[in-house]
Formats: sequence, C-alpha cells, structure tokens
Amino acid sequence: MLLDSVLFYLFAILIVGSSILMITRRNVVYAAVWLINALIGTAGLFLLQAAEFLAGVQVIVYIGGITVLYLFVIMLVPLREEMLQRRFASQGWIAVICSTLMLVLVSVFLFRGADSFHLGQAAPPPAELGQMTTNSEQVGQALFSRYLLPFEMASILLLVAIIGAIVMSKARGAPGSSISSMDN
Amino acid sequence: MKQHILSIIWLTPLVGMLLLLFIPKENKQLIRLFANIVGALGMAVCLPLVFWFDNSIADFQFVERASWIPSLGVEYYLGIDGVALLLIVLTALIGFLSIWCSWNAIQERTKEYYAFLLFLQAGMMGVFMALDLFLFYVFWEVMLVPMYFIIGIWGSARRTYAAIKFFLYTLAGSVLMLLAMLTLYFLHFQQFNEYSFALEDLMRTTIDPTTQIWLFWGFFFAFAIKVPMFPFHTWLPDAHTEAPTAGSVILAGVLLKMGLYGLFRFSFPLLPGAAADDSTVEILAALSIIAIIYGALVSLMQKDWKKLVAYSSVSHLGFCTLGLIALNPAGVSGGMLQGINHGLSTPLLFLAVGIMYERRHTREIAEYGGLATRMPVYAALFGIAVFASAGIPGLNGFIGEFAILRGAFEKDPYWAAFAVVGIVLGVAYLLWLFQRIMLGSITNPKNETVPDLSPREILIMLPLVAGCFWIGLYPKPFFDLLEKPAAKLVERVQPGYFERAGIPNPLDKAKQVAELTKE
Amino acid sequence: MYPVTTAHYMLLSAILLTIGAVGVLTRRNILVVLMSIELILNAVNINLVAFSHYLQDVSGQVFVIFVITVAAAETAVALGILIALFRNKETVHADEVDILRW
Amino acid sequence: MFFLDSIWLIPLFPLFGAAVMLLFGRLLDPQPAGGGHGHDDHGHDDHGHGHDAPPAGRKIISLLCPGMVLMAFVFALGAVIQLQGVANHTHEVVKYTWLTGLPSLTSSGAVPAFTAEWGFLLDPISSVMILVVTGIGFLIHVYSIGYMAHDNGFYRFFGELNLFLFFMLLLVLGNNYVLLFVGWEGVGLCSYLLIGFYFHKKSAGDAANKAFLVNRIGDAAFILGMLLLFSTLGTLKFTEIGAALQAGGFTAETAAFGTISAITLLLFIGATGKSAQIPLYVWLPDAMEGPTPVSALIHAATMVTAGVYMVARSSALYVLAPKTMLIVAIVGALTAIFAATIGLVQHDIKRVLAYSTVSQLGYMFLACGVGAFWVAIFHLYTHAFFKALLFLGSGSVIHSMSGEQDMRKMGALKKKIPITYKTMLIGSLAIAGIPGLAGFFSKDEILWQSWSTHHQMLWVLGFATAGMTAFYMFRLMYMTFGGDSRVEPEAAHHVHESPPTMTVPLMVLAVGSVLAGWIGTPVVFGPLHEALPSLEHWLSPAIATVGGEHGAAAEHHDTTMEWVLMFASVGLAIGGILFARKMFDRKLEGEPMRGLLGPAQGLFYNKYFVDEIYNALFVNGLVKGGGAQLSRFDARVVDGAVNGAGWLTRFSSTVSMWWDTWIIDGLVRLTAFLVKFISYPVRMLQTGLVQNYALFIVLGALGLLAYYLSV
Amino acid sequence: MIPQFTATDFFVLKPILLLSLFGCGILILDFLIKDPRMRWWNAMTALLGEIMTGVAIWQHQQDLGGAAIQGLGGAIVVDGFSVFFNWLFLGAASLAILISVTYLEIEGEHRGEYYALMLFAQAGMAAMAQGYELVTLFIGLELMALSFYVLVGFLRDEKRANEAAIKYVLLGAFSSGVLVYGFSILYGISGSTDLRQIAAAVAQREPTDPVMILALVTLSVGLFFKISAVPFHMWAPDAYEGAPTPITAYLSVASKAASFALMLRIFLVPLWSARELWIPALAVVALASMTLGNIAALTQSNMKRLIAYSSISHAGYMLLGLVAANETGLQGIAVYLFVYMFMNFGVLTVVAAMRREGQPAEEVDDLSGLMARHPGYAILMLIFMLSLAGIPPTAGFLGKYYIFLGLIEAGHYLLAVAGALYVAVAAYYYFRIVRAIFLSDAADPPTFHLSRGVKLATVASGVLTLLIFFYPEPILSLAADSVLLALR
Repeated sequence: MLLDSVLFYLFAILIVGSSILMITRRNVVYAAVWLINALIGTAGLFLLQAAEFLAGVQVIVYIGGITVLYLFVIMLVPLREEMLQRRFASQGWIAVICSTLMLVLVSVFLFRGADSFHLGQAAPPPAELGQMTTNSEQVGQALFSRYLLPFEMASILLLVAIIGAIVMSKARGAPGSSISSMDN
Repeated sequence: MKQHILSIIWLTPLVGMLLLLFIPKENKQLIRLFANIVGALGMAVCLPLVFWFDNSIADFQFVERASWIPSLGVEYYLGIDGVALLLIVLTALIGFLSIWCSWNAIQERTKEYYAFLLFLQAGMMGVFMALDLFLFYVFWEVMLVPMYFIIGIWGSARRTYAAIKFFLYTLAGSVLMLLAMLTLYFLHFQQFNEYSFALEDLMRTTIDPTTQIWLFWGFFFAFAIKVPMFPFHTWLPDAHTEAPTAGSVILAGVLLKMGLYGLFRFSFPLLPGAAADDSTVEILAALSIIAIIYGALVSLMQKDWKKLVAYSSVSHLGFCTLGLIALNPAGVSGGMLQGINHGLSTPLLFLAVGIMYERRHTREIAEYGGLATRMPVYAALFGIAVFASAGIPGLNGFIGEFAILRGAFEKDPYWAAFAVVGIVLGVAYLLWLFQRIMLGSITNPKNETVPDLSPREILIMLPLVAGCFWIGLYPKPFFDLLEKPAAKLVERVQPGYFERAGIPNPLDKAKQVAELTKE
Repeated sequence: MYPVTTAHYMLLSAILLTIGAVGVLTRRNILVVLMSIELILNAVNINLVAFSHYLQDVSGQVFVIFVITVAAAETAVALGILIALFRNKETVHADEVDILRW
Repeated sequence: MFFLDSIWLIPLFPLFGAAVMLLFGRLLDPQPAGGGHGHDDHGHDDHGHGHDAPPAGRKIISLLCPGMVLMAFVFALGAVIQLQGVANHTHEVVKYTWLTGLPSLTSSGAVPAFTAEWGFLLDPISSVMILVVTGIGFLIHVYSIGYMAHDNGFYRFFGELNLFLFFMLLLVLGNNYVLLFVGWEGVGLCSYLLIGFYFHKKSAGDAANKAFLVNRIGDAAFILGMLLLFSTLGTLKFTEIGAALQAGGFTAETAAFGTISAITLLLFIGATGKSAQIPLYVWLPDAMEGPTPVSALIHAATMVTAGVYMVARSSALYVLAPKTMLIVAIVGALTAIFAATIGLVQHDIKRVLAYSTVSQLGYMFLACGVGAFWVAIFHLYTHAFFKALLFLGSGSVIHSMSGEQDMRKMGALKKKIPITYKTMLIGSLAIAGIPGLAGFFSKDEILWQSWSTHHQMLWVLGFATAGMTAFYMFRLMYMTFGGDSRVEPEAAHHVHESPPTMTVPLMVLAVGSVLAGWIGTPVVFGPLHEALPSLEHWLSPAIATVGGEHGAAAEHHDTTMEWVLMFASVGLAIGGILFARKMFDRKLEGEPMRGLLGPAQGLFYNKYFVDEIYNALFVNGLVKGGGAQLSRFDARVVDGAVNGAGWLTRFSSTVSMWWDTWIIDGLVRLTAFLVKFISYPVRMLQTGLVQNYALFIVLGALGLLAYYLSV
Repeated sequence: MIPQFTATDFFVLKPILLLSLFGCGILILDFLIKDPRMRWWNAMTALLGEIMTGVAIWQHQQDLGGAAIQGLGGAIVVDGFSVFFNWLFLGAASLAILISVTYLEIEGEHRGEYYALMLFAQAGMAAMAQGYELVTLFIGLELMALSFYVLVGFLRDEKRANEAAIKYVLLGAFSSGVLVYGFSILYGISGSTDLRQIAAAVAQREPTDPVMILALVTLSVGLFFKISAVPFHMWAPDAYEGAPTPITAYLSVASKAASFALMLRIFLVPLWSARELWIPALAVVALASMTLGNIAALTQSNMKRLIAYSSISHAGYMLLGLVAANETGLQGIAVYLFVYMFMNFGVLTVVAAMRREGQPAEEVDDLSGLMARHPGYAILMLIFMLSLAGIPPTAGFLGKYYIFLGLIEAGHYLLAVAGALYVAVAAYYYFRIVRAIFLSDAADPPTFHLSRGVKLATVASGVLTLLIFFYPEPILSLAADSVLLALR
C-alpha cells in the first residue's frame, strides 16, 4: 500500500513536472520530449491501477504513434526562427490566472466531494469477468461485446483521420488531387 | 357559396395576385388593368355580404370552421359581426381605390407593386375575419411584409428608414401579443384540457385579475402600436410620409383600424377584468386624451403636408380609443364608427396630397398656396375632406366624435372636456392647412400650370366623399350594425350594465328573434 | 501518509487538465497547443482508469482506448490542417492566424 | 295643412340651389382662365369688364338661387299662417331618426336609446326666425345679383349663400340640440367659405380661419353643454326638455351654481362664439373681409343672432339658472357698450357697422339675461331689418365708390346716390331709436325690461350705449353723405347709383325698418298696444319666464317711470344725432373725435391702458402672429389674447414636436442606436485569435463553476 | 456468453452501416472515375446512399411502436427521437450534397472524399442520435467533428479555409477534451457508460453533489461549445465564414442538430434529476446567446458571418426550449431544428451560388438588386428571412411558437418576453438583407451559378418552409413522438 502511494506520488510529480516543462519549453522538440515523459508517467499510473493493457496501449499508440507524428511535423517547421520568437500569447497571464482559478474551483468541488466519494456502488466484479483473469482479456471481452459499435466506428474514425490528414497535407497541383491520384 | 363567402372574399385578391404573377412584367398596361379588375372584383364579392348579413343576429355570421393544425388546436375559423362587416367593406373599398389611384403614380416595378397591394389586401381581409387567435396572428403579421415593401420600394426619400421602422415597431408589439395569446391558450388548456385558439373558447377561461392585467398589456402593445396610441405613434408620421399615396391610404384607411379592431375584438372581451380595471381605464383614457391634444398640437407645426395629415391621424385615433375605453354602448360604437370615419376621410386627405405630389413632387406646404384658383374641383373635394376630418356636422366626423364624446361624458365628464380641446385644435390645423394650400393668391409660379383633377381622380375620391356624407347624414344603418357588437362588448366587460341601467339589452332582442326563427 | 484514493487521481487529473488548458491558452505555437490538448485527454484517461480501478469495472479502460484512438485521429487531422496552413501562410503561430474576425 | 307639413322642405329649397350651383355652376358660369387675378375686389370690375352684358348662365343663376329662397319664404309664410290655427302654435315634422341606437346612462335614469332626429319644429320662435331668414335672405340674394355681377365665382357665391340659408334654416327649424348644432356648425362653415370668398386675398383667408376657429372654441363649450344637458335630462329635444325638467324636479338654482347653471353657462359660451360676445367677439370685425351681402346676411341679420335664438330656445333652462342669467346680462351689456365705444372711432364704414352689430347683439343678450327672452327675439327681428339695410346700403356706397371703404375718403354723396342715402337714413334713424321706427320699440323694451327687473346698473350701460349708437351712426351718415367731398378724384367720376336689383331690396328693407317694430309696442301705449298684434303674446307659448308665470314683469310695471325712461332715451338719441351733425356735417379737419374725446380717444385706441398690460403679456404672440390688423384698436385686446393663445399653442406644439422627435422617437432611436453601437464592441470580442476564443471557453467554464459554487 | 449479433442489432444499425458503406464506396468509386467531369457520380452515389438510408429510417419509423428498439445490449436504440433526428440529418446532408457539386467544380476541388466525409459525418451524427451509451455517443461525436474539421478546411488552398479549419480543430479538440472529462465523471459516478444506469445513479445522489456539479459543468461546456452557445460560440463565425458554403450550411444545421440531440439525451436522461441545477445556468447562456448573436449580427456585412451570428441566437432560442424543460419546449427544439434546416439551407444555397470573377461573393450587398435579376430567388430569400425572423406564414414561426409556449407553460415569462423582443431585433438584420434584395440596386452584381442541384435545393427549402407552416401536422407529430420517447 505504501509502495502504491510512493509510486503514485512519483508518477504524479513526473506527470505534472513534465507537463509544466512541456508547455514552457521554447523548443518544440523539447516540448515533445516532455510530453513523452508525461505520457510515460501516465502509463505508470495505469500500471499502478492494474490496467496493464492500457499502459501498453499508452506507450505504443501515444508515445510510439502520436508523438512521432508530432516530431514529423516539427521537422517541417523551421526551428531556428521559432527559437527567436515569443513563446507565449499576449493573453498569457490572464490565461494563467483564469486557469488557476479554474483549478482552484475544481479543487474546491473535489475536496467538498471527497468525503462522499463512494464512487458508484463499487459492485463486486461481475461473475463473467471474474472468471477471466487478465486485464487484456477483460478489455478485449468488453471491447467486442458491449463496445462493438464504438469499436467499428472507431475504425471509420481512423479512416476519416487518414483521409483528412492526406487531403489536408497533400499539395494541390497534381493532375488529380484526390486520394485516387496517390497511385500516380 | 354563402357559407364560403368569407373565404372567397379574402382569397379573391390572393388568387388575383397569383394570376398577376403570370403576366410578363413588361406588359405594364395589362398588369394595371388586371390589378384594377381584381380590385373591383374584390369589392364586388363583398357586396353579397352586405345583403346577406342579418343584423338581428348577435352572433358571428358566415362562420367557416375547419381544423387546421389539430395538434395545436388551431382552426381555420372565420366569422364576422357588424363591426367586422363594416371594416371588411371599408377594406374592399380602400383596397380598390388604392389600386386605382396608383394608375399613373407607379411606373416602376409595376408588377411587384400590384402583387404586394393585392397580397396586402388579402391579409387585411383576413385580419377582420379571423376568430381563431392563431389565424388572426398569422394574418396580422402577413400583412406587415407587403406594407414594408410598399413603403420601402415605392416610397419617397427616407423610405427605407420609414419602412423598417414601421416593420420593427409593429413586429415588436405583435410578438408581445403572441406571448399573451399563448399564455391565454395555455391557461385555457389548463382549465379545459384541450388546445384551442378559438375566440369563444378562450373567452370561457377564468383568469385571475393580476394575470389579466399582464395579459392585457401584452395585447395592448400590439394594438396600441398599430392604432397608434401615444407614445407609440412615432412610426406613423414616418411611414405615412414616406409611403406612396396608395400606401398612406391603406395605412390610414385600414391598418390603423386593426389596432382598434384588436382592442375591440380581443383585448377587451378576452380580458374583461383588466379592461374594467380602474387603473387600466384611466391609463388608456389618459393616453387617448394626450394623443388627441398632442397629435393636434404637433399637426399644427408641421411643414410637411403629409406629415400633418399623419399626425392628425394620431389625434383622431385618440378619439377612437377614448370612445372604446369608455366601455359603454355610445363610446364603443362611436369609437368604432369613428374608425370607419377616419378610414374614409383621411384616405381622402392622403389622396389629395398624392394628387398634388404627382403634379408637383413636393409635400412642403410652403410650396403651395392659392391652388383653389387653379383647381376649384380639387379645392372643393379637399375642402370636404378637411371638413369631414374636422368634424363638421353633416359629415361623418361629427357623428363619430359626438357619439364618442357622449360615451366619454357618461364615463367621466372630464374626459369629454379634455377631448373637446382636440376638436378645437383639429379645426385649427386643418383649416390652417386648407388656407395655406388652397387660399390666397398663387405665389409660386410652378403652381400656375397645374391641371385640375382628371375624371379618374374625381371618380376615385367620390366614393369616399359619398361615404362621408352618408355617415354624416344617415348613420343609422351603421349604428344598427354596431349596436349588437357594442352591446356584447359592454355586457362582457361590465356584466349587467344594461340590467343595472334599466336599458333593454339589444342582445336580448336578438335572442328573442333567434328563438322565434328557431320555432 | 494517507492512502491514495480516487480523489487523489481526480485531483491529479484536474491539475493536468489545468496545465493543458494553460498550454492551450498561452502557447503561440500551434504544435504545443495540440500537445496541450493531449495533456487534457490524458487527464481524462487518468480519471477513467482511476474510476475503473475503483469500481472494478473494465468499461473505463475500454473508454480510455477510445479516447486514445480519438486523440490519435484528432492529432492526425489537426496536423494535416496545420500543414495545409503552414503551406499557405508560413506560420504555425496561433496569433498570426487572424484574417477571420469581427 | 300643406305648408305646415312641408316645413321640412323649407331648408331643402336653398339646398337644392346650393347643390346645383356647387356641382354644375361652373358650366353655367364659365370662369376666365387665371382665376381671380386682377379681381381683388369687386369695385375694380367696373373698369374691367363692367360693361359686358351678363352671360346667359348667370341669368339662370340669378333666377334660380333667389328663386329658391323665395320658394322657401313662401313656404315659410304659408306655414306660419297655418301655424296660427294649431293648438299651442307648435308643429313638429320628423323625417327620420338620425342618430340612434346608443343606450345611455344619465343622472336622471337610463335612456334606452338616445336618438337625435332629423326633425323640424315650427313654433313661434322658429316661425319668427324662418321668416326673417328667408325674407331677408331673399332680399339679400336679389341685392347680390347686382352687387356680385362683375365678380368671378358668381356661381360659387350663390351656391354658398344658398348653402348658408339651408344650414340657417336647419338651425332654426331643428327640433333638437344636435340638429341645431348641425345648422350651427354649418352656418359657421358657410361663414368660413364666404368670408374667405376672395380667397386669393390673404387677409380674407386669415379672417375666415379666425372666424371659424374662434367659433369652434365656443362650439366646444356648446358640445359639452349639450352632453351635460343630455346626461342630466336624458333628452335633447326642445319639446321634451320642459317635461324632463319638471319630471326631474329641478328648481331655480338661486343658491348654488348647480348643474343647470353649468349647462346654461356652457351653452352661453357657445353663443358668445357665434354671436360675437365678449370675449369671443374678435372674429366679427375681421369677418368684414367677406363680400358686403355676406356681411349683411350672415354677420348682421341671421347667423350672428343664432346665439340669441339658442338662448331664447333654452329659456326653460335659463330661468332655472339665475346666476348664469346674470352673467349673460352682464356680458351682454358690457359687450354693448364696449363695442359701441370702439364703433365711435372707426373709419372703415363696414367696421363701424360691424361693431354696431356686436353692440346690438349685446343688447339682445342683455334682454335674455334679464329674463325678457321675447324682447331679445323682438330686437333680433327688428335689428335684422335695419342692420341688413345699413349693410346693404354701405355695400351700395362701396359699390359706387369703386370699393373704397374708408369714410375719410367719402363725403357729400347724398346727391350722387340718393336712394342709398334715403334708405340708409331710415335705417340709421331706426337703429338710433327714433320713435316710430323699428329700433325704437325693441331697444326701448330692452332698456325698460332691464330697469324693471332691477338691473339699474345694466340699464345705465344700455342707456349710454343708446346714445353712442345714435352718435356713431350719424357720424357715419354725415361723414359719408354729408359735409364736403373727400372722394379721390379718380374715383369721383365713377360714383353712380346702384342698379335696381340693389336699390329695390334697400327700399323694401327701409319699409321694413319702419314698420317692423309695430308688433311690439310698449304696454304703455295702451289702446294702440291692444290693437296691434303682439309679438310677446305670439311668442309666449314657446318661452319660459322668470318665476314661471307668463308676463309677470310686464304686469306690474310703473307706467310713469317707463314714460320717463322712454323720453330720456329718445332725447339722448336725438342729442347724439344732433351732436354728430354738429361735428361731422361740415368740412372735416384733422380728427374730430380726438378733439371731442381728448385723451379718451387715445384711451379707446389704447384699451384704457389696462389692456396694455394684457398686451405685454402676449407680446410674443403679437409679434409672432403679427400683422397689420393687430395694430387696430380692438385687436390689441382680445385679439392679443387670441394670438397670445395662438402663440402659446404654437409654442406648445413646437415643444410637442420637439418632444416627439427627440424624446419619444429619440428613445426609440437611441435604443436602436445603442443596440447598433454596442454591436461593434461585441463584434470586437471576435478578435480572430483562437486562443482568445479558448479563453472565453475557460471563462465560461469559470463562470459556471462560480455559479454552482454559490448554489 | 458473447452476445450474438442479431437481426435486431442489424436493423437498428442500418442507417449507420449504410452511411459508412456508401462513404467507403464513394472512396472506391472515386478511384474509378478518371474523368474529372464525371465526378458528379460521386454526388449521385452519395444521394443514392441517402435514399437507402432514408429507406432504413422509414423502416425504423414504421417499426416504431411505443417503446424504443434496443440494439447491441442497449448501446444503441431506435426511438422517435433518433428517427426524427435521422430524418433531419438526412435532409441536411441531401441538401448539402445537392448544392456542393457546382460549388466544388468552380473551386476546382471536386473530389470524392468530400462526399465520403459528409456521409461519415452523418454516420457519426446518426450514432449521436441513436446512441444510448457514453462511448458510442463520444465516438459518434468525434466522427462527426473530425469529418467536419476536414470539410471546413477542404478548400486547402484558401487561407480562410485553413484558418477556419485550424481554429475549429483546436477549439473542437479542446472542448471535446472537456466534454469527455465530464463523461469520465459520469462514468465514475455510476460505474457504467449506459445512460439509463447513469440516470439511476445520478438520481440517487443529491443534485448538489460536488462531483455531479463538476460533471455538469464540464458537460455543459462541451455541449455549449458544440451548439455554439455564448460564450462558447466564438469558433462558429470563423468556421462558418471560412468553410465552403455548402459545408457552412451542413455544419450550421446538421452539426448543431446532432449536438442538440446529444445535449438532449444527456440532459434529459442522466442529468434530468439535476434539472433544478442546470435550468438557471442554461437560461443565462440562452439569453446571452440571443443577445450576443443578435447584436453582433446587426452590423455584420458578410452573409456567412451574419448567418453564423444568427445561428448563435437561434441556438439561444432552442436552449430556451430546454430551459422550459417541458414537453412543449422540447418539442419546440425539435421543430425549431427541423425548420431551421430549411431556412438556413435556403439562404446559404443562394449565397453559395453567388460568384464574382470566380471568387465567392458573400457580402450582404452582393444580394442587392436580386429582385430585378432573379425574382424567384428573391422571393424565396424573403421567405427564408421571414422564417429566420419567425414571422408567419413561414415555418420559422412554428419553432418560436413552441419555444414561447413552452416557456410560458413553465412560467418563465421574462425569458419569453426577452425572446419575443429579440425577434424584433433579429428582424432588423434579416430585413437588412431583404432591403438589399428588394430595395437596392446593384452596381456590380455577382453572377449566379444556378445548377439543377442548387435550384432543387432552394425551391425545396422554400416550398418546405411554407408547407411546414401550412401543413405542419406530420412534423409536429414526429416531433411530439421524439420528445415523448426522449422523456420516456
């Protein structure tokens, strides 16, 4: 239990620290790296809560996929000039104050609600899930039964993302500028 | 035929408008001719109404009732009583004359113009027939749009401003009315568990006094703006002044009457408690009296001929509302009759302005003077209009004013005392106008060559002049028509008025007749 | 030391949400803004997993998978749009994108 | 009873004439192009196309219009003769119900349906009136044929004159107040039209407007009076009022100023407008802008007496309101002397007559006020003859003088226009109160009645007025006909006697002025009084008397005193005439009146300086409403007030307009402007910066959180 | 064990499946079309897809009897609500497809993906209308949003399109994050993603439970953003202006409708028991939306921006229906959305048809003198404007009618009065457009590209705008069904 606590705080500090560093780094590449750190911290928290499958997904999809995507795009942007420019928008301080206020308010609600934190009924694990031991199995089971439709739609979603990314990033001018012209 | 006569009446101009759309817009002469024919036809189809109308019946006649939107309880429900009959005939007449008087005045976008006029005509007719509040509201709003265009497209210099002002003012009032209607509708639903907008259904609803007063003011805004009562009148001078002649004629002749009609048909009967409430009565009377005097005073100072006439409408309509709010038979019938009167005499004045405007393209009173020498026929007809407006006995204005004053006097002598000030001032501004325009010698050389009225122009003015004389000399048929509706309203607002007063209730008589015919 | 409760996770989540929001609001570079949005989604994920753990219910974890998917898809589309923007305007700064206003 | 049942036709004859003229007159009397240019006054026409023979169309008009009036006169005469055979001398013909169907609540109970009928009542009062109206009307019509011969708008003149007679007959024949009011307004309207007959003259238009407007102020009171009367008694029918008063148990309101007093006062205010009494008399002198026959018919003989007729008609009410009666008497007497003093110093021949009319009307109201209603009618009737005569005579003078109206430019016309001179002399003697002529009988009766009813102060005023009347009338006569000729040379050789169409009416009226008074001889004449027909007797059924008993005052009078007073007034009149002869029947030098009155002449001009204060109060009004007419003597007083009121009205209407434009409409526009104005800052929120947008989202969230924090 | 994929499931899923299928089909078809001039086949295919979907929705409607049909263990349902909104999406998408062909051809961006994305977006919306479970709803929402991000920026060589897209995607993602944060708390409260169970769990809690409030706030923020309510509206004018005009129409109608569907589902099912809490906040937001939308629109000269601001104020009106929180008010939202579709499409179709020298002409002044040149379209525009302003005899009046009636029934008189008065304010700027069309003359009129599709879309919109007013019974009963089932 104590170990859990220690690990939680460790990961929490990692996440919060990396996040803050991420949003303050001038260099976008550094920011991306700190993002990775924050995501790793989150993966750690997932592990801590017996969500091994998710931790894996987090590392593979997030760190392996999304962040790399970022790095690709970063490469397109001239970093030198970027380094010489202002980092923050003109509304910076107002934004920080507002966000902090928001945090304070959210925290107030959270503290008020902390006592009554009997989240849900903490129902005993359903019998069917109890038979399966691994987290991955449980997730898989749920994903392909109750969440079958979202799962299928997620594929469409990804298709849309692919189309979108291609439509948007492809330069005009090629004879047929639709996806169909990719085979040219 | 007889049971669908009302539909025929309001659909005639509409169908005419639709047919008009098929005439190519280059063929202006044909368009004019066709529009005039439709206008005349619109008047002709009203005539059977006059003959078939049975004045011994107190209820609505020629009732047509069909479900329209069942889930809202909205019905296509038409019917008329004496007041509506008068207003419908007036509308038909004014509508036709306004089409006719535009023969030369409108040279541009002729097709649209006549289409809008006919559309407007249909809307106005509908307003006076609808007994379903939803239907009434629809007609009420529908007619705004063509009027907006008539002012906005064919008006004079500040037309767009005037048009939008007219539109927004009226709209603002009518949306509040919509809320009041909906509230009534809901209260009725709560009590009877059925949705209905029918006037008589809503009249059955019992409403507590406070709510009544709120609802009353909701309705009041719409109608007061339309009338227009002080201080909601400021759209009127602009709209009147900028509108083309036909627009002003219709505005003065019919549109302003809708406010009165609304008060008469909806505000008072639906909310008798509020209407009989002392403070309501006093506020309305005060506003009416202010309008009478104020309108007259402002008229005095006008340099613009048309604006003067416009402000005179404020003053005259003040009389009408004063009569209505007196809430006794004399006042109510006087108020409604004065509405009709105003619908005859003020269009005459506007026609007169329009005729001069066509010749000289200015409305500055200072530009004229001494026209009587050049245009004696015109001067004579204008004189009749002026005297009719000024309430000279023998012409219609006097009859209305007298009945109103009597009604007001019965309610409170001081009302009458204040109102007569308006009579004096009315003469002042009208005669001064007449003097500045017609009398004296011609000082402006441009007036030397203006031709007198053409036969068409004379013919347009004659029916109105005839109407002025008719009401002035023999108003009995009109009062007979108004008697029962007025009695109905009085009995509704002040239950037992007749019994208390020991006056035989005209409605009882009607009831007896009905029973007799039933047997 | 108190045992770590769900509330702790929620608080952490809230902090992360705030940091993400600050990033979105303050950073001129749209790339960093996008990254900050990832932080917000991460905050959601932390919440979901915490609840899932507390409730011993796997739906939360499934939800996380979808959130991650959405995050990926959003990032892809957003980066695509960013590239189109960059191609036309030669900027990745949020405050230089202001022809549409008023 | 053919004529009696046809009384409703009497007004219709002139109406027919009017309708024909106004609708088709232009065809009969083609107007030269260019309208009234160059015809500013009838007098000039002599030079223009005076020698042209009248066109055929005009002949038809000249036959038709007076012919219609003659028909009316014949019917009226027939009806009056037949009326003698009717019990109570009252006959009513109801043609149709005019206003109806309006049930009303009144203080005397409910009235099931208020009705005003289009009904005609012939009773002694109206019989006198219709005879005067149609008879004198006919003569004036005939006179006009000659007088207007050279004017444009011949048809219009006759049409409007006929229309006037229609309304006047309606006024006197109407069987209820509402119909009376129709006539009342109608005659005002025709007066408006006829005063403004020369509408191309600005002064004519102004005068017409002023007349109508001032009348209208009175009318407003009249309407209120009518309404109050109706709500008190529940009827407006003349024949029902007596019964209603009895049924209502009304008694004379000696102690308090009650409802009846209010009604009568309001009606009287109406009468002051129509009959030109203080304070609403100002329009009448200006009304002389109209053609002279109009002045004779409308502003002397008939219309202006409508107020007197109405008060006499309402005698049943007035006798119950002694306080109002007193007011009526005082106003009448004051008007009489007031107008007479003004008349003393006028130079315009028609204005002298106009003020004289005002003064004589004052006499009539004095008579009404002291309760001698029949005498008021009597004086009305005699006055109609001699004042019409005088006006027509002055018209003849003006006609012969090519339009000149200033007496300082006349003189020694006696020889040149003898018929006019002789007839006018008779008229002047009549108005001066020379025994045997019409004016003597009626005026003397008024003075005696006011003395005998213990209104000695009023008697003094009336007595003084009688002297002044004689003086100013003969001042007029001598300035015009006697003394030396001051005629402008160029006008002098045009001076000629008027055509027979004009002189014959003058002669007929002169005869009337002599004989008319003999139906109202004083009681002291004894046998003569018994032998001659008595107007008092004829009128008595239609008129109420104070105390309710017929002839109460006349029975117990002091015969000696009456003789004394009669001689005194006759003596005064003769003295006045002689004095005028002494002063004016000679070569005039300077301003004789100034020599006579000294500073008083200036006083009259300057309104006894009391009016200067009044004047100063409305100085703005004078400046604004300005104009030459205001510099005239009377104009300074009441006209000042009227114009001051006019200025106040203008001022308040300016304020109203300003208020309308800037406050009421301004509020609307301000709202519109503000809404539109804040539209820009609102749009400025949309900075185009995406992070600003995000900040708004955060702020929104913050707002929601803060709101729920407080829940 | 593992639930079977039954015929019912298939039946329930049919619209979503068909739309996805046709979307993919178009992508493939696009490969096969070599001649760019034949690209309209893509549109035809998309329309065919719409027709098929229509058949499916029709079947839904026919089989609908009283209770909802559940599929996939209750994750997705067919009820009156979903049928109603599916019809709406179908209408909006069809109209958008009709007017897109010419627009894209002129822009030179006529590509198959466009139609595919439209269908995918519609599939997402269908999922939002039919979904009864948080994850489905979330994925549906994101599917729709992602498609729209791309569609808004579809004219990728247009700077304005780029800008609109990037703004939309950044803010959209941000707000989705906030929304899904709220979802996570809902899940935490109930331990389930099923709306019924969440509703049951929420009902057991105090409405003022702090965590509940957090959920409420975050959900509100996310949903307000989607329906573009003040102060979360700011993306709307920019995105509307930058997007291709057909997409502006599609976005303003369908996306708003879908977001309202989501909002209604969430506020009426899980959060219903906390309505005391959210009604006041909603009222304020609604009022703010009407105020700001109307006021900002007053002086706006770009038609698309003006419509954007007007759509913000319309969102305010619709929110008032939710504030009323009674049958009439909710029915009002449905009716309002439905009629809003036609009038908004009508206006934007006309705007889409206007070109000057190949560039879109989007200013109010570009409409000047329309009456002289295209009287038919001028009159149609008049009908749309009247409808937008809520003046009879147009369908727009019915929407306002229900909203006002709902407010009155709920006793929110002041809100009703405010809403009513804003009708007059709104009429002012709608009539600025009318003024341009009828009262002004154009010096340099833009050309009109009136293809058959545009004509069909405008005339259909106009006719329906009138027809719904004169014969509203079918729509009203459909809307009534939808509400009854949403409220259970």
